[in-house]
Amino acid sequence: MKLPTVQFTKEQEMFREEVRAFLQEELSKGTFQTKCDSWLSGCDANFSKLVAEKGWIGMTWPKKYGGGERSSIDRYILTEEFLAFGAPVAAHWFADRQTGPLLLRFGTEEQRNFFLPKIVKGECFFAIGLSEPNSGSDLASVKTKAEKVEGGWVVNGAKTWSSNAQHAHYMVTLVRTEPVSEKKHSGLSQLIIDLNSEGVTISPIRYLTGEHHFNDVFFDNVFVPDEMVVGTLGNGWAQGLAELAYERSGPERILSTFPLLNEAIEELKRQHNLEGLAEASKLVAELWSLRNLSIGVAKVLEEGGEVMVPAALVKSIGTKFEQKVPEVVRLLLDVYPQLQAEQKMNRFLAESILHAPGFTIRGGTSEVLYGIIAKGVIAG
Amino acid sequence: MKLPTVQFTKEQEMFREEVRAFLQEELSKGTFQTKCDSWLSGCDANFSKLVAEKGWIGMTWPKKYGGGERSSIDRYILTEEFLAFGAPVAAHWFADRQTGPLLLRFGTEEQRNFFLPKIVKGECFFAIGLSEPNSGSDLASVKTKAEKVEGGWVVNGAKTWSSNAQHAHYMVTLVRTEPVSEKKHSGLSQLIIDLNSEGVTISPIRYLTGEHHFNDVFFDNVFVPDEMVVGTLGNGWAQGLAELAYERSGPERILSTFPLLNEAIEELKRQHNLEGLAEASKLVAELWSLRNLSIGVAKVLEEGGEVMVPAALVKSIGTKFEQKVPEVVRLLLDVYPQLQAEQKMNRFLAESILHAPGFTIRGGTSEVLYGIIAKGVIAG
Amino acid sequence: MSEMKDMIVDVVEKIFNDKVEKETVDLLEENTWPQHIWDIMFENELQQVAVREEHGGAGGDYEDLFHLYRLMGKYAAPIPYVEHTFANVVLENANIHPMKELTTVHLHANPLAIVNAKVSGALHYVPWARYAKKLVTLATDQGKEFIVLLDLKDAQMKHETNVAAEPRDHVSFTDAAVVTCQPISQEQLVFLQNLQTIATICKMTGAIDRAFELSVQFSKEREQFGRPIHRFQLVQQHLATLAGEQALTAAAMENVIARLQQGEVHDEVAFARLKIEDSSRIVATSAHQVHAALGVTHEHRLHHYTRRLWAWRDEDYTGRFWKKELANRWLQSSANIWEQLTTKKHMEHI
Amino acid sequence: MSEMKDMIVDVVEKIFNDKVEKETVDLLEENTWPQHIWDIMFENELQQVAVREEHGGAGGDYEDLFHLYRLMGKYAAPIPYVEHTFANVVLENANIHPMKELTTVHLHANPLAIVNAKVSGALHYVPWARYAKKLVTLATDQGKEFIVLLDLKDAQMKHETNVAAEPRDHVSFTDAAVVTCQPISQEQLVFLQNLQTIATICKMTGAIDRAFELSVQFSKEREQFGRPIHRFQLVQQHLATLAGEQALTAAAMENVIARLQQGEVHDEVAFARLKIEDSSRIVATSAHQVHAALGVTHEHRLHHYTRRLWAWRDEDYTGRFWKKELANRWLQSSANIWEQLTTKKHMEHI
Repeated sequence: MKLPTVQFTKEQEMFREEVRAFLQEELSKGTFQTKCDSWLSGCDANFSKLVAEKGWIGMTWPKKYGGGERSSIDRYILTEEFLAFGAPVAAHWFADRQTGPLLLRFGTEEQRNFFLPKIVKGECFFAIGLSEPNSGSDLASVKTKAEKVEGGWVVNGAKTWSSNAQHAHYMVTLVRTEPVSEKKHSGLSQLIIDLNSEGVTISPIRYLTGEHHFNDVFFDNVFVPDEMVVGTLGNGWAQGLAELAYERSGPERILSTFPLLNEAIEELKRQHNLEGLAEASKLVAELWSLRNLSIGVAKVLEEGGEVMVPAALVKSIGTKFEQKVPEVVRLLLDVYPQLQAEQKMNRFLAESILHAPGFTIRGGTSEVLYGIIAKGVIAG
Repeated sequence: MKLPTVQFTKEQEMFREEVRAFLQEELSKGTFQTKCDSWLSGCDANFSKLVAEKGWIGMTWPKKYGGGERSSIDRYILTEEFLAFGAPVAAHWFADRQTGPLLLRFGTEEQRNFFLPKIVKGECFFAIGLSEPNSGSDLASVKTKAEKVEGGWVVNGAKTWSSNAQHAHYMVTLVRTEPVSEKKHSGLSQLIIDLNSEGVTISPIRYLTGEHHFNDVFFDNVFVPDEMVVGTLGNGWAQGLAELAYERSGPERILSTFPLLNEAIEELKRQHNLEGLAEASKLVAELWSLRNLSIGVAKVLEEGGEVMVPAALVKSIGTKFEQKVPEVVRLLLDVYPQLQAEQKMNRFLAESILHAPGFTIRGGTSEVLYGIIAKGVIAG
Repeated sequence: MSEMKDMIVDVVEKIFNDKVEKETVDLLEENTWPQHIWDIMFENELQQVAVREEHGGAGGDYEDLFHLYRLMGKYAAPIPYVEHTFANVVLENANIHPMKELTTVHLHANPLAIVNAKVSGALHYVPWARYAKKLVTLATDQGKEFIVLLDLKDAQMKHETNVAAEPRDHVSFTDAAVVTCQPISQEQLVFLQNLQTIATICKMTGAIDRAFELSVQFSKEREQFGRPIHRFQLVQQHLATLAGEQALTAAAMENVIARLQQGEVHDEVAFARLKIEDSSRIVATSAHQVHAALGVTHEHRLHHYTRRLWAWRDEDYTGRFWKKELANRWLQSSANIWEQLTTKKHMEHI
Repeated sequence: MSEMKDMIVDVVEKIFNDKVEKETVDLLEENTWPQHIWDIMFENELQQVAVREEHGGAGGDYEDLFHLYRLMGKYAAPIPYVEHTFANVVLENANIHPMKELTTVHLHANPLAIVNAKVSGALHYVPWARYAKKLVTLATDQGKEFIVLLDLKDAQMKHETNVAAEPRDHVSFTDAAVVTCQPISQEQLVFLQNLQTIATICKMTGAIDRAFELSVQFSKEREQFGRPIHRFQLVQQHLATLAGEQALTAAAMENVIARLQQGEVHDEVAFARLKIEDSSRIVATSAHQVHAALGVTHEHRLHHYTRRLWAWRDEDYTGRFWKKELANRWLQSSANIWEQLTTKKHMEHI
């Protein structure tokens, strides 16, 4: 597997400084509080609005839709800084990461004109409707059904694990538009569903901590106009796969527990604990190695290359690393994990431990990824 | 899984002291040199003779065959001490661990009378003929064939991975005595083959270090008399399975790299390295935990209980522990692995690293064991 | 071992099976607890297990008590049973009469100071303090250590919880009266450290028992790609891992208790504590991976066990404490580690 | 990057594909080595890659040289190419004319002492010393460090090997003449530490490349229970693990070299060294487990790569050295680790 080696330019480094200065200021103003796994658990529409004002939502998109036409490396840097600071970026996350690129690739001009500028302004949030109750890793076993009616489709069924759907305006929903045939991947389509439509019910799935990030979304005869079909009817599976690469190789598969690691190293420095720092350096070395790979994938993605296998690699190894951080840190420092603690370390440790089980499940379980990688490797 | 908790009696503790004193003396006399993985790589007929003189081969067997009628816990203690001292016990290992119990369970009175007293005297060594070229983990795919002739059987085929066959007098050999039927486990039988018979060729399979422990054994029209059939014709698979429990749960699945751990802790003590000792204590805790389980299985085995699943557990976790020891030790101490080194630590580290890959392969790969354990667990 | 062990264990397991539903455990997150289960335990005199006869004990010994602790973990029982009964163990070891009213205990750090027979100082993460009447803890008076019994109505309290939502309160005293106190020797303290560590090991063993059971059950019921997931090799690997850790921790617990009963427990407490800390990580990881998305929901009860493992592994005398202790012991010994492992030591204490 | 990189790499890969059979590598275990491969390399001026033009260099830069080192690992090339060419790198950095005759190098420990212009002292594990004519190493004279060139015919030698059967000799000098020497600054030494570490990283990357390739190939060819083993989930897990470590180490190597070429290499050398040390363990474990019994035979060539990984990870400037170095650097810095990771540092040295 050969990926490009990306060295940041002076301009890119300056951009990083700009983002960092912004975050540093907002942090010290108390606009937000650093959290581990903030891209899932930090949902704050006001903060997203601030980000939009900086031009940092949809920053790689064409200017005619309000984007900044910046490089995906710039966006990579931006995302890294958000996560390193544990900033609350969950509200606009999916629209920025997935929906925008999806519409740019497969959407109609009308869809782009309608949605992208709103997303860019931080006024329109998206959720993703992919998994279904009981589907688990078998994503293709979609049962949610759209039936053709005059001027549109009537959708019945349910989606599950939809992150932050309770705050989202729309959902890109994978539905079955043709009956099940031998190939279960065919006959699927992507619809944009207005979550305020009649017949939509959103009900929380509480996380093990009691937090509300995930939702079940039920569709009871929900009407979706024709113009809300994304791309080609029946091509939904292939379109969805294309999204997965964006979803799997980003810094959010490496940095979810970074605020803890950072704080731990600062604490070890305060303690003048050389042994502890030496141990922690192994984690930093892993992080650095993963980051090289992840940036390499981002570069290939930008150039339109095929990254299914390396993206699966980044996700499977990166999320294992995210899980490892709290387990190593707790052995290096005498710290008691507590969600409501005043001390940052205790809080970050609790957040990391409690969110860790999800890392290797969401966005493709490690077990499924091993299969994808092995098949890719065997095919050469 | 509920296993008995064994606390050693005063007599057992005294027996341990006796074994230890013997080993300490032989070690200081230079009779042997401590080695890691000595039950495979330490093959010394003279040392086995010394062990036999102490009455420590076949020590649990009935007195009428020359045995000591001691408990399997005594034998467990003996084996532990051999391995902890890294003594060269490979020559009599298989006869003591497997062949004796096999003959006691399935053999004829003639076989017992003929073989057991010789084994006990350290004059008769056995090899095991189970795996075949290309059979790998699929042990039942036996191709070596025995055809019935007047007064016995004519064997053709080959066995592989036979440890120390070059020093052994006989081999318990799993052969096909009936043509392949639908159930590939049926029609197999165990024959004792005299390795000095005409038509037997033993050729070395060199280990990756160049050492000669393993052999291919070829049979070209080898005649085996009827009285050398062990147990029931066609029942070879079931008889062989019974052996596996003995093979999988013993201290040799935990202690193969113990001499390295012991030496490392002594070195850390010399260095007054408290941090290092604290880290090493985690390995000792694992060892202690595994040992409880392994002794528990030994107890159940003695009482004739079913231990297929717990024995597989001990092997899969124990051998992973054995592999972990050198990888942890090398990070705790500044030591260069070298087979010919004068310093014990360097030598033990090299032996451990180089032998480690075999631990999770020999006697059932970890992959095969996971399947056995999971099936046992699901069956409840 | 008391002969009543199996009977007591059966009784309590039956009570918990009947009464400790998932919703009952959830109550803790709503800042309340099922007093009625406590009362049932009381009616059955289960709070009196292992209490000395002259103090109204109901029979049973430490081994019985520890097996009940395992059940507390196995059912995530949302009652302060371990805390109350262990507080009484401490009191009896200090020759103080045990308590009937709800009492909690905090030993492992921050001893309070006694000045002029009054106690001052602060304790972090005191289990169940908000619901308890009394607290058993350590305090020092002119360099000497005492076991003290304090009245919690004299305390200032800030409610906090561990990651399993169990009450772990911040408790502070300013010139509080001592209800009673007794000096404690270093040997006694070491003995109590051992006992409390065994108590935690037992709770954790129970939580591991259950995380394993739930995983086996889930892997039979859940289907993916058209077959039960236990048929997939990668799930089998998780099941084998879980079975191994369950067997190891159960054997560790039983061995430590057996040694304790023989008066020969020594390094084994440290070994078992270190092992169960590591097993907790392995078990939580594999159990959650088997359960996949369903297991991280609040609705599924797996988290009652994994969160307790994550909380308990960092409470009381932890692996951190014990591995330092082992390092110090070994440094002072000329025996090599094999001799240490295979030679029984008689307890120097009590 | 020199434009000739791909060409040189192709040429050498072709030579090795033709000439470096498994039997050729095995020669080392019979205490000999394939001089003819060395000679072919010489005829192709490959020993002159990255040597300065004024010293008769054949073009190419460090990047080219490092990519050849990767091939040495990938083919387990049983020739002292890395040692000889890196000895010349050291000489040129010390402003000493590089050598044509076989020269080896030993930097990372035990500097020799210079007294009255004569050198005395002992070095352990000097690579290929028994076959080399000259040795480049460090020596101290009145507290100052020098790069010295010594004649190995002045040395007493004891033949030893690493776990991969490569020559690692014990070499000692008593009042040996210095062929030539030059003082070296601390900055230069740090630069050479970085370079030598990168050299080792490249060799190890190559060995990982091959262990991965062999495993993929084996899993396609080997059948068990009636199908190729790559169809089993547990083998797929090993393949995914191997693919991941191969990708990570290859990317690490390329990134370190890119930084070096830009004159900005700093902590990255340490990161890459630490990562490849850990990857070696993971790769050797998984590759052997995929190959099962066949992979532990001497007949199979897997061990040429895994044994080299086990040897090389403990040679020169190891992870142990670099993690201490990082700890010290971080302790002296007020920047947090994220700033450290994302801010390029210009090399202070050379």
